[in-house]
Amino acid sequence: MVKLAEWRGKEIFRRYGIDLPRGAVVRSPAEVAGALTGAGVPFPCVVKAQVLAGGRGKGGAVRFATNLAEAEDATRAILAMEFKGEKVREVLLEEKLAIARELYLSIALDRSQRLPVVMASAQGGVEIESVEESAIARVSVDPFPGLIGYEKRRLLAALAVSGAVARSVDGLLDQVWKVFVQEDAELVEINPLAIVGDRVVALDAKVIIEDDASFRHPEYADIRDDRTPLEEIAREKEIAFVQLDGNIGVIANGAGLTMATLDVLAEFGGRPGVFLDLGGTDDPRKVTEAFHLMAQAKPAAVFLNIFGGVTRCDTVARGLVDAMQQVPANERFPLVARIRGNNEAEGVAILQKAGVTSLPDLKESVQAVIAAAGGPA
Amino acid sequence: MVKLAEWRGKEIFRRYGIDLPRGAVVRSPAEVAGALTGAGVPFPCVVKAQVLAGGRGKGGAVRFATNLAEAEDATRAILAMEFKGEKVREVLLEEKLAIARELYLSIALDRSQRLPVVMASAQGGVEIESVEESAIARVSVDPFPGLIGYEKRRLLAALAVSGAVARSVDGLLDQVWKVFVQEDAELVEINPLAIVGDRVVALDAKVIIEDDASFRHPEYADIRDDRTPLEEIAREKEIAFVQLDGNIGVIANGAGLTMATLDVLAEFGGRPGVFLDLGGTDDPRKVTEAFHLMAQAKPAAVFLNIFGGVTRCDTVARGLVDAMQQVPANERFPLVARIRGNNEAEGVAILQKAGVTSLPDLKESVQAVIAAAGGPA
Amino acid sequence: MSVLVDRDTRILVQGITGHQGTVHARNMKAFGANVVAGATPGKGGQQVEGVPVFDSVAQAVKATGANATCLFVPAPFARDAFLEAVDAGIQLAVIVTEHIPFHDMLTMYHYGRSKGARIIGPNCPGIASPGKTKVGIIPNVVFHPGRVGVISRSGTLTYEIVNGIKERGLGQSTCLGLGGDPVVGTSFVDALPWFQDDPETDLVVLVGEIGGTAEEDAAEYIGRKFHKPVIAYVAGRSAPPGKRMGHAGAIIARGKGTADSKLHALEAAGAHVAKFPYEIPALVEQYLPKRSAP
Amino acid sequence: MSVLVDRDTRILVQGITGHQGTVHARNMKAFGANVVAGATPGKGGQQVEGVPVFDSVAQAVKATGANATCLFVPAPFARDAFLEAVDAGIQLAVIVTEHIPFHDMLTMYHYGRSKGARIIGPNCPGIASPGKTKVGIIPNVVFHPGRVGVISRSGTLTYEIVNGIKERGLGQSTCLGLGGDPVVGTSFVDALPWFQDDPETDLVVLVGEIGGTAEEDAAEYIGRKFHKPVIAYVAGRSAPPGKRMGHAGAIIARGKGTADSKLHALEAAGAHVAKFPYEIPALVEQYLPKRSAP
Repeated sequence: MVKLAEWRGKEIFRRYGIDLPRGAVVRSPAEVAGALTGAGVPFPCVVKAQVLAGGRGKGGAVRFATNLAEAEDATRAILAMEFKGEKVREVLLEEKLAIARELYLSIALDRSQRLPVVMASAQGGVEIESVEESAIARVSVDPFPGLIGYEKRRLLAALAVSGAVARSVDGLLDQVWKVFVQEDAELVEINPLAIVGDRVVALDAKVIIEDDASFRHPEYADIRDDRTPLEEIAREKEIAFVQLDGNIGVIANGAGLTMATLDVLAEFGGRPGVFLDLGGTDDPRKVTEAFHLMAQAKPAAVFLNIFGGVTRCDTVARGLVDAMQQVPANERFPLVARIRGNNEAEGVAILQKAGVTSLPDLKESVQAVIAAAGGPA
Repeated sequence: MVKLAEWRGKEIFRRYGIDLPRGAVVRSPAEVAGALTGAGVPFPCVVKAQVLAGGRGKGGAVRFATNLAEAEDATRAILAMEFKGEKVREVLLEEKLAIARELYLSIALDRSQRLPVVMASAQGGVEIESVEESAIARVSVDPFPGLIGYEKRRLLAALAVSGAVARSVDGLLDQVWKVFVQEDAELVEINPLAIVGDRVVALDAKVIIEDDASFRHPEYADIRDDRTPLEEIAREKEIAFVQLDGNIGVIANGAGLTMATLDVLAEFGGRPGVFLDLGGTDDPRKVTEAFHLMAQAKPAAVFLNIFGGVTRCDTVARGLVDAMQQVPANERFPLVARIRGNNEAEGVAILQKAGVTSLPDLKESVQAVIAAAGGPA
Repeated sequence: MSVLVDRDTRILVQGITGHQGTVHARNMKAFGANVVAGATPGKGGQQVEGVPVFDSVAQAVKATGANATCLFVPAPFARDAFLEAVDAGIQLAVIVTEHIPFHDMLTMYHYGRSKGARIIGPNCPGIASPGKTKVGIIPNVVFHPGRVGVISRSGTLTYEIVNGIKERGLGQSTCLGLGGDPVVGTSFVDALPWFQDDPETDLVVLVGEIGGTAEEDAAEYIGRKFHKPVIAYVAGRSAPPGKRMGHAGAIIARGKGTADSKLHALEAAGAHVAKFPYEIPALVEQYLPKRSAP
Repeated sequence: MSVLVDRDTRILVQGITGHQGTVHARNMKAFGANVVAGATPGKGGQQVEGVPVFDSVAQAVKATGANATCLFVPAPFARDAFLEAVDAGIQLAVIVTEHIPFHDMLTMYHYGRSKGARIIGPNCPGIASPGKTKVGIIPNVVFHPGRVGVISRSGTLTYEIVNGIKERGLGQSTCLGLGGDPVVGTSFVDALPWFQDDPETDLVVLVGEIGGTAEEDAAEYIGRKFHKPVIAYVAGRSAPPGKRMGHAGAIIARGKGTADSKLHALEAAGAHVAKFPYEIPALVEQYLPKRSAP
């Protein structure tokens, strides 16, 4: 999942011909004057923190400036912010338009129907979750032939637009649809979508590109604004990695088993911290790498829960023992293992020899790791 | 049907990333030096007449030049040509590449299957009609999902390419498919498609854009290289118009009736000249315009064969009489009419009053117009 | 039931508020057809020729139970109008509109097929069954109920031929105009089985044209599977070759597509071939199976 | 016949020459599955695990009569490999490949559906019927023939649960792993009717996960139409919300998609809900209808 910052989303929108406010990105107050002139942005202008979290308006991460000095000050102030834990690295400066109405528009995937769904509401500019169901139009679109006339007319009716504005929105719908399909997006959201005279202008842009489609989109390869450094390493090694705020590390294989382990852990008062999913791998090197990642997250204790189906228990055990030996003494942590399935006996024996007990029962092993981490919360 | 000259086809190819020889178009010998330098075309180079007819190589419309003087001379000579009745207005100058093999590739419509069909042959550079059936691979492509892996592999096998060249052709196939679909083409043909090292280069480009899709392609609106002036006027007035080499003009309504009329005319020794199909119109103005067009083609006699179905015979008759009165005395021609169907009696009466006899029988009326034009050939 | 449509076919007219749509809605009603609704975006609530107009096909279907549509929508919007009808559950569309890009027709044909919807046309006169119903624009005056089926790629020429049959004192069961565009929703091969199975048809007149291989395909089918007499005519025997398609078109056909190829194939398959349209009525009379009066 | 596949299912392995393809072709054969062919472009003529390899699916189908395929093709090529199989007439595809873009899966799902082809997966363990056949990668060791059907969105967790059922002395009729991707070819709602109709299944274990509304949809179906006992488990009850999807994803669900929502829906529909995976075997034993020995 590649979440794009607003300015990157708008760069894509521009390529597809979507109408945008004039604007420019800066990374320091010194760039403001040149950027405003270069992009032809008049005053008053809007100064927006380029962070991924929502609620920028209320959080002081969107400001207004009526002259250059104010724009520079606002840029400086915003670049100094940490917004919901995110450091602000870029600021978007944009012209302030005379907005008649604010609308909502998005395209996402409807998993149940296996179809993209276009959502539109005349109530834009607020969080869509707060808009009542009946005020949102949903149109499911067959990928062949794509978004067509009557579907667009239903959306236009929901947006309560007509005449020249409706013609603008009609064109916009085609453009947004193309963005969704051609950029392999998971989500394209414009909120607010502003009516400005006869124009419809994307005031914000929220675009999420699907990770799995990255082989078609090398252009997004180095965008990883929303990952922690450990998450980034995990991604490169193809290990699913989630950081939570507890103190127990979990290494498991498969998303379902990982989640089930988390459920049991929580039930008995454990606080899960880092979560690693090895997937269906057979590769002892991956086990080793996962263990190293885990060590860097400094857990109070670690639970290894592996069901060897495609994976072999002995291979996993060997990788684990290797990895343990490479961790410096001062970084060691208590380890509880549960290793079952394919070649189980061999795996258990290998662990035993290295001083790690493998318990067959999930409940018992979870209780053991919680105790090792200092007891239930 | 908009047939594009080679250089226009190649302009499209360039937009889709298809590999082409370096080249430039000139309209006078004086432009040659600048064009060659500007496009970076080295010597020896190829000088090609930009005409729509085939067989340019054999017909002396493609020449070679080893220095600037030769290139200018060849350009001058070609611009002075009339090639198969077509005046040469543009000349394409291109680098001469070291060709390893010449292939054939095209995409057209297979009407029976209602599917685009990609055709490929390892025997390129000759007229595809002269290549035996078994040496041509045909792959029908579903518009959804478009040209896919195994279909391309069948084409690569037919082209007998492998390794790096196959990878180049694979990419080319995607590009040519996009041209066909996105440009609303009736035909995209590359012959020869040359292997030059690991590259595959389109040495020629034959692109025909579908007329009916012109509302999506205003960019082709003013390309009408292949129409006579009368054909151009007919097109603007939405009258189907075909110029043949006989002396009898025919005005009919509907393609089938028009062709059937031609068949009967030919059977009895008439030589059809201009052919106008009014289509399903009701509009007396269109009849008038058709008559004027016909007058400009100076036929020995004219046969009007109308079956009034959706069209009303009296309306057609009135338009015809109006039109006749506007033709100057010295441009008049003998007219035989057959006007049947909807409101037939009224139509016949109107014609009678204006001195035109309407015969109900097709055979008799055809024989009458042949006699009026000077008898059978 | 006659071929494809019958008295109880409930017809929607898409584009009814345009000139052509209005005229032909009136003509269809005059023929006895059950025109139940019109659809034009933004014109919902109006009445045209006594027929209620809706903004969308879905609304029209819901309110009137329309189960066939006749399109007079301008070419740039025809694709979407047809897809709307399919998505609203309509399974039969007669597309009168001409100049629809064939790339659009490819989408329409294959999408429609995946949803079980049948297209007649585009650029076609439609279908008429005298005494029962008509979807399209075939002139009312040329018909007389009878037992001759007509399948044609032409428009006006069909009217002329149908009229000729009527003037001979014979009548038609169903007349089907397929349209002459490069991509048609229904070809001879699609339609022949319906006439084969239609107990009201005793003989079929097949009116072809040069270009494509639809007549050759039809001949192949007739030779193998069609058991009623066929009178065939192919227009364009004397037309100059290659006026329309380039090389690639020519090699798809490879010797097919000419009038000679079509006529020989049809003759070899057992069809009775007319050299000129005016010969058709006599051939129909000659080969139409004699029945005792009912 | 068991659900979807049986002893005489003739299995093609696409990507058999890769490591995963080779290993699992061997395992499938060891399970008793009828693996008849492999396909890898450019590798035609080889043998892998005694199975002949073809360059194209069409060749494989022609030579061996393969009627199901198991895909181990890398994600960037999976779409085209599946479409090739559909065009070659194959009607059942188990897609093991993970990381297929969901836009590709949309194409695959809808194209497949228009041609009558069923997908299991992607990113799924496949289907296994102990004593009969297996298409996919579910470990052979966890199975024992019996009368418990298993439908699961998970991989490893399923093996754990199936193994637990076996250790309780019970066996499985068919085990079906749907995969947990955003777009799956077969959902609970698609699969439940097959188990309903399967005379060899007496009880179904349904293993769900948070996210999407597949479990809610399943509950709706179970409440209305499913007449065998259901044991349900949903993983991810304690997972932090919103780690995967943005706002638009959240509002498609609107309060659905959480473990609570799923568990409540399933319970309300009459399913017996397990709080933890290790509770499942006991529940299965409790609710499995007793039969007299055959």
